Amino acid sequence: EFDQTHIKPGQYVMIRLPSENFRVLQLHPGQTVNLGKFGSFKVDDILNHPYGYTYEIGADNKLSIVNHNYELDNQDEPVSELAPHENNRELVDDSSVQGLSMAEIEELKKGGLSGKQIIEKVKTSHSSFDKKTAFSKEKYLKRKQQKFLNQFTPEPIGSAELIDIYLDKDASRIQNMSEESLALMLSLANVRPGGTYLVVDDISGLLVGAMMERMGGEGLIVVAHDNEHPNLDGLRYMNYSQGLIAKMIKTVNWLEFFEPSEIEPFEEKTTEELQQLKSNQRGQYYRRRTRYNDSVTVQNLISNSGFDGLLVATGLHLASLIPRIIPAVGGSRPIVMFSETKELLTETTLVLHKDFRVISPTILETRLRKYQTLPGRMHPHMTSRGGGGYVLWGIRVFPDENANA
Amino acid sequence: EFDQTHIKPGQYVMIRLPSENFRVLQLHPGQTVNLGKFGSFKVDDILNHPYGYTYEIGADNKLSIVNHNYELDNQDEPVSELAPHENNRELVDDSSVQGLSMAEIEELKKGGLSGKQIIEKVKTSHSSFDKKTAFSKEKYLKRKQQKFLNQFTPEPIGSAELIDIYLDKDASRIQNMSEESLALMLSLANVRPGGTYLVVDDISGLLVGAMMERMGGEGLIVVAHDNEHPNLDGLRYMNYSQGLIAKMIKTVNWLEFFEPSEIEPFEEKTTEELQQLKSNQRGQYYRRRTRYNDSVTVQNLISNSGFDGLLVATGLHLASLIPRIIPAVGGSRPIVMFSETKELLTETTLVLHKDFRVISPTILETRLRKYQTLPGRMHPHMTSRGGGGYVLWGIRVFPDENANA
Amino acid sequence: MSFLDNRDIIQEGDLVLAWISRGDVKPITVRKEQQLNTRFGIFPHNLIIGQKFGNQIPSVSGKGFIHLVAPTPELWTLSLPHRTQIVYTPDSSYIVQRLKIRPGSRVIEAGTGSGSFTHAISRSVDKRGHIFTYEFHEPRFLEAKKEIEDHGLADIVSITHRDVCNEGFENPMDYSGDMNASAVFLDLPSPWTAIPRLKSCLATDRVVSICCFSPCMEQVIKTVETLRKEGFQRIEMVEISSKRWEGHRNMVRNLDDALQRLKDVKERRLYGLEIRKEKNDAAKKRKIEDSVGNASHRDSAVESSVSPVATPSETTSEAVLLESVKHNSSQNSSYKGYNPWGRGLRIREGDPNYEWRSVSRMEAEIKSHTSYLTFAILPPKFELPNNE
Amino acid sequence: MSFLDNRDIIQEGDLVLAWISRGDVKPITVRKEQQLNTRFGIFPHNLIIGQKFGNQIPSVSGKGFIHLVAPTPELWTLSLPHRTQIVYTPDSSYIVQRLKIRPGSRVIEAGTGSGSFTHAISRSVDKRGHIFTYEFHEPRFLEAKKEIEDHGLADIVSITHRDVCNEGFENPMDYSGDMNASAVFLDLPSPWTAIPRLKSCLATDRVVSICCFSPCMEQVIKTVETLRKEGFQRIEMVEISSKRWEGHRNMVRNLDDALQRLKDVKERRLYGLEIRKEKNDAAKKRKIEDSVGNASHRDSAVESSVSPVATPSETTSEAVLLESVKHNSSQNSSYKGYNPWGRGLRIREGDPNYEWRSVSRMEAEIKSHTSYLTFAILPPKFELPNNE
Repeated sequence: EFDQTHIKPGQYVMIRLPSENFRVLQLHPGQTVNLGKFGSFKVDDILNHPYGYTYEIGADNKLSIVNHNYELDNQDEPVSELAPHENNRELVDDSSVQGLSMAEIEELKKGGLSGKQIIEKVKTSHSSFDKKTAFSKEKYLKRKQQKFLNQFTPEPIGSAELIDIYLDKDASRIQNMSEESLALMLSLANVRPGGTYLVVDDISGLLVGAMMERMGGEGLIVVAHDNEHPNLDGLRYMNYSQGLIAKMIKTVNWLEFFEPSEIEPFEEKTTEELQQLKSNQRGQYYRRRTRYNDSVTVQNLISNSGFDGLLVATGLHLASLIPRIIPAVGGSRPIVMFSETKELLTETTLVLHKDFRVISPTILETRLRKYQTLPGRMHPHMTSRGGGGYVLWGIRVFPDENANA
Repeated sequence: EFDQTHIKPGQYVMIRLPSENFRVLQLHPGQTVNLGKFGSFKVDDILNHPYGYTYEIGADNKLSIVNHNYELDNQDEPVSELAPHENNRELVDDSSVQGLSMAEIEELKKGGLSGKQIIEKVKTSHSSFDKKTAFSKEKYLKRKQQKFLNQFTPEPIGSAELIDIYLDKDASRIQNMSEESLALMLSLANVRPGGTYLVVDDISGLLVGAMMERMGGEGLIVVAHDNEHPNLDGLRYMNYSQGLIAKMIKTVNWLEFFEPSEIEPFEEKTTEELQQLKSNQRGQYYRRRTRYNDSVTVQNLISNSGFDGLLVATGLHLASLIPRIIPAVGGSRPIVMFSETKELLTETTLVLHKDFRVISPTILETRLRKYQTLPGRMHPHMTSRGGGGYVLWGIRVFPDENANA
Repeated sequence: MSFLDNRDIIQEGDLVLAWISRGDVKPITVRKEQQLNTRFGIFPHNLIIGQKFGNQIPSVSGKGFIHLVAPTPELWTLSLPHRTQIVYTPDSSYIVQRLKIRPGSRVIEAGTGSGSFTHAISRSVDKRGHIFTYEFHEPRFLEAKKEIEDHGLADIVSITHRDVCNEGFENPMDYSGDMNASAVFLDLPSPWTAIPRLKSCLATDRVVSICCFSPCMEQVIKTVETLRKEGFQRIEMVEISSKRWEGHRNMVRNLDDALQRLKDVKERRLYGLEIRKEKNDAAKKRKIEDSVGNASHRDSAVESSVSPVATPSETTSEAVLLESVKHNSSQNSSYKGYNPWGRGLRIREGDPNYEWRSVSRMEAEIKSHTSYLTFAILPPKFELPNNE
Repeated sequence: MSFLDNRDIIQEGDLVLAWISRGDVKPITVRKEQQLNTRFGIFPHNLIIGQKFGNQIPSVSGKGFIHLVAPTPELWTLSLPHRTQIVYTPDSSYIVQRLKIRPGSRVIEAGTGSGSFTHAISRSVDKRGHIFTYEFHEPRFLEAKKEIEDHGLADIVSITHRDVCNEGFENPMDYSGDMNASAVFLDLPSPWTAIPRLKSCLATDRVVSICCFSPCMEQVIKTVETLRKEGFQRIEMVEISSKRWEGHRNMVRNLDDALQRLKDVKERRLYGLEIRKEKNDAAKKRKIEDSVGNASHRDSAVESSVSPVATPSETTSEAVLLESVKHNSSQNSSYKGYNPWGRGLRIREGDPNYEWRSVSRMEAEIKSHTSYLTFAILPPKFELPNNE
């Protein structure tokens, strides 16, 4: 179930391309996948392989496993020196100096030349290539490589990849949450196998999916939501079985959460009564019984402060929501919530400061900064995505009534 | 007036010490300055020198100019390699291995040993010194150097040093403003020689002082304030003459600003009338006339949108203040304000968005990050001061009445 | 209009920034016979002449407006989004501050690049000071030279076409006399080759400040090494990070509203089921999609789970239902259930029918790195007898 | 209580964090006969046994309280402010995420350091996984080993006293069998010497992830070089910056209040002057200090400029004045003028008599750098015939 080491039929996978773009695919045996300008491949050719190989698509869509993807051909050449006069002084950069047209290059590709061979051809046909500085040479090659290397790498879809998928598609569906903010939440909330967590996930199931990764099939996630059903759309990419989802996730809407009387009553039938039912009625009975039992389980957790942690990423107003769900959380257990904007968490900490049931409410901001690691040219990326969100962390306690008088 | 290149009698100066602390002194000829454990020196020994020399205090408080302050003795040794096993494995670091007591060191200092000589002694008497890694050796030496080098560097006090002074003393007096935020304000507000600016400076005169640096004696700064007199305490450190201050700075309190009728009327006297006055009455008359003329000047600027820029760092509520002073600012002139917290500027931009007299109101956050530049050990400082503030920048325009209907 | 005066009225020949939006600022030199074409229409220059700087004016067709903005170094930089080698305002403002560039300062700059930093410092040095700027790339040199002249900066800026790393800084074009620079800004790929060539051009009677602007860490390492060797002191490397924020309003979605809505949904579902029962399930039941494992994205899970059960137009008895829950609704027509936050409607940010919180949002793409800034000073030469 | 269970009630032998304040968290192992001494008084352990985790309890004297908090890796790290080699939560949480450390993961860590990261990952690997950690510094090794045992982690953590850079990772203490690690975390001064020694300890049937944690850029440069040479792919170096914010309230000082106050001051000054005139200037005029050039700092310029003119106690006629402006005042006794923002008074943040705005403030000192994080992966070994 949790072995995401090998590619299995029917799974969703992420296909990383040299351009640093990706595709998300469900792999059906027998099918052929078309990667556009990168070529096509047969699903059967990668099924049951371990994840993480990099394939090059050759002539006739044959795949070969290659070693150095995303790396520079000339990495062993000494380009780490920025010689003083490698400064493009005389270089005029217009398209006329590029010896090969795109059409010609496409021809070469169809002719079965490998990406490396094409890049070699591009180099030799580029009339001012030798005038370029080592720096711009490398940039140029990297750019070409991204265009011409018919390579791809299948990767399993975990929470990290789910973030990539949503940031690419529609970041608002995960409230622009960054991987570092998600990671911080999971650690601060002490998510681990066997725990029982109360979760508000209005971010397409990203939080729930990430927790399932960390819990390895053991423990319970109770998802509270403000619709008839929670929206956990993202989970499907993560290849969890319906059985595992049913075992680990229980759901409760806020009405049921706060007004248990709204839960539909359920009457246990005797064995005799059951035998009299038609088989489809019996199925319905069992489903209703499961639903009822789940409701009882959840209600017991709520009323007995039974949760080992509270994790919240919601569109609801936190400052009014959180104080009302604190009682469900066990003593000394973490309370962690996310917001895209700091102001909503500031408001919430000010509320919690006056409420002695949470100590040390703190807003944390965590931000990743990526570097370029080309030899001799180490520097942070020039641009990066803004946002990523903020995390509020506190610990649920039972105040002594004499302490805060 | 603006020549801050040489040390002159009566000036305030900043004395930087190797510990990276500093002292602020007013230099009076004939006096002796006591720098505590770093020794003493005679003011006359540095008067009329250019700023920027580093002096070492020798025996009998004699000064010698030295070259390499704040730099490491062993900078030319190849310590840039982090050899794999320089890792303090066997080093036990307790005080017993330090061969010289602080008392013994003080004795050496009194004996007239130079800082370098003392450090040499400390090194040889430190029993586990040779076991230290190159890294910790250097750290150790640096630390010792800071303690024992009797060196100091006099520097002129400009806006940068004024920030250091207040951050050291009481950061709230300058609303925790960082040098980078101040610099950003000055640039965005287009402060330059000959300009006429409206300024709200509730940060001890830091903003006004910094503007005077940039204006080089030309132009006008009108300081609006909410007391009977503005608090521009910090200006005195910057060694501006009273004449220059009187020439460049006019003040107006908010009551006079908004209700010109509150300005005390003034009646011009004829030459004959003046001759009849006693000399102290005449002096008073001229002072009152100056004050009145200043008021008229300021009122004309206010009512004719005569200001070339608005710079604000105040404790007043920006969202209600700014819309009321916009009319005083000329067309296409910048409006720049500072706040320690972003929320107050957010509120203000939301007000300005609905007010079409300011385009492109934007909140900017600028933060400095300092690096350690020891050879082979380049990294950002491990800790740094939080805060520094935020800047709101917009451009004053005259909206077309048909445009925003 | 040059960069160095403060006029109010636009004259022929003035440089004016036509402000269409923050990301779309067009610099124009106003000429009677010319016109500016934008997606908001045509703006003839002769209608611009005589306007006040800051005025908002309509296009000929009246379908759009621009603001007429006077250039400043910062706005000029903003209007150059597609040029390379721009020193942006958060960096340039700090460099000006740290190099203590003030009226009277004499500054060396290499390379000139886009001229953005040249403009920034020309505002500060005043006619009492001077700027010596060097550019080795001929097309860029020519462009910058023209701009300096057009912008009225030629008196205070000497620009030289030269590779300072090889040829040094002495004897700049159009300038005779001692350079005596007190501030140096090097934006070069290899500042360590230029630094040793500086000395003869620097003032010796005062502290000289230098800033080297390099994107890569390896450049910094070499620069620091060279600065040490050349006797510079107080070497400090810093980075300026800057972010832009915008004010927004975030709708408050109260838990009580959510509870009310869930009650309403439930009520309507039960009511709908009853009606249906009466009608013997005449209407076909649409399958409620399982929200987990559903391949298509939905804006909100609620529409798909609610609508199959009680669509207003489905039965005539809906009218009764509609009445019975109408008191919850703020929209009278086509009632789709209690909708406290206007889901599915186009709500203007800040709509007074809803409750809002002020929040700030970062720009979508931030400039996470420009360059490392290495500062140092050179103390004055020792001219005095050593006191010892 | 170990780090791996979820009990509610404190038992003898449990590790409990006595939470005095955020900056003062004392780990105690509860023993019947012992007691905890704090500045808030004495807390005997036998009164702690049987309490619920999360309870707030008073000291014996009742003059202070502590909260009884269960340890988590994050809180444990917080309680170790004075140890070196701590991997703080913003870094460690991201590393766990990036290295995909999950139940069943087999992780190599060197060095163990303070054990903070060991604790963080021991929560995640579960009994299905394993941690191999190495520490070369003997005192640190012994301390960490004891802690791992005391905290109930010995089953899943093998700690070895060894210099992995020289001696490699094979055959860890207390562990026989294949290591087959799928994740590696190196917090060593020279990771490039350890990386080539890893291969025989790594899983070959799956992707292996590595993270090298180094404070200096030069270390990163060497590490990246070595990772390339050793066949690692997708090399990426990142930095995690993190800030802590606190909610506060900022008083709203309205311009209208300022105007009213200035009017009040003026009125009172004129009134005072009149009274004085009548009294023939009997009271000595104190010199109004010139605010510029005044050597002493003042909290607010107003006190010194107002009070010399009209101090309430100065004349009997003040009573009249006092009455005439009383309507402006919220403080009836010892009226010192219209004081809308409570200057000179001790105002509690959020006092409902004043208007406030919610704001957030950064901590005074931020951790601006911990280390650079260099990530890379090693793809599975090729076991399949090449398709070509």
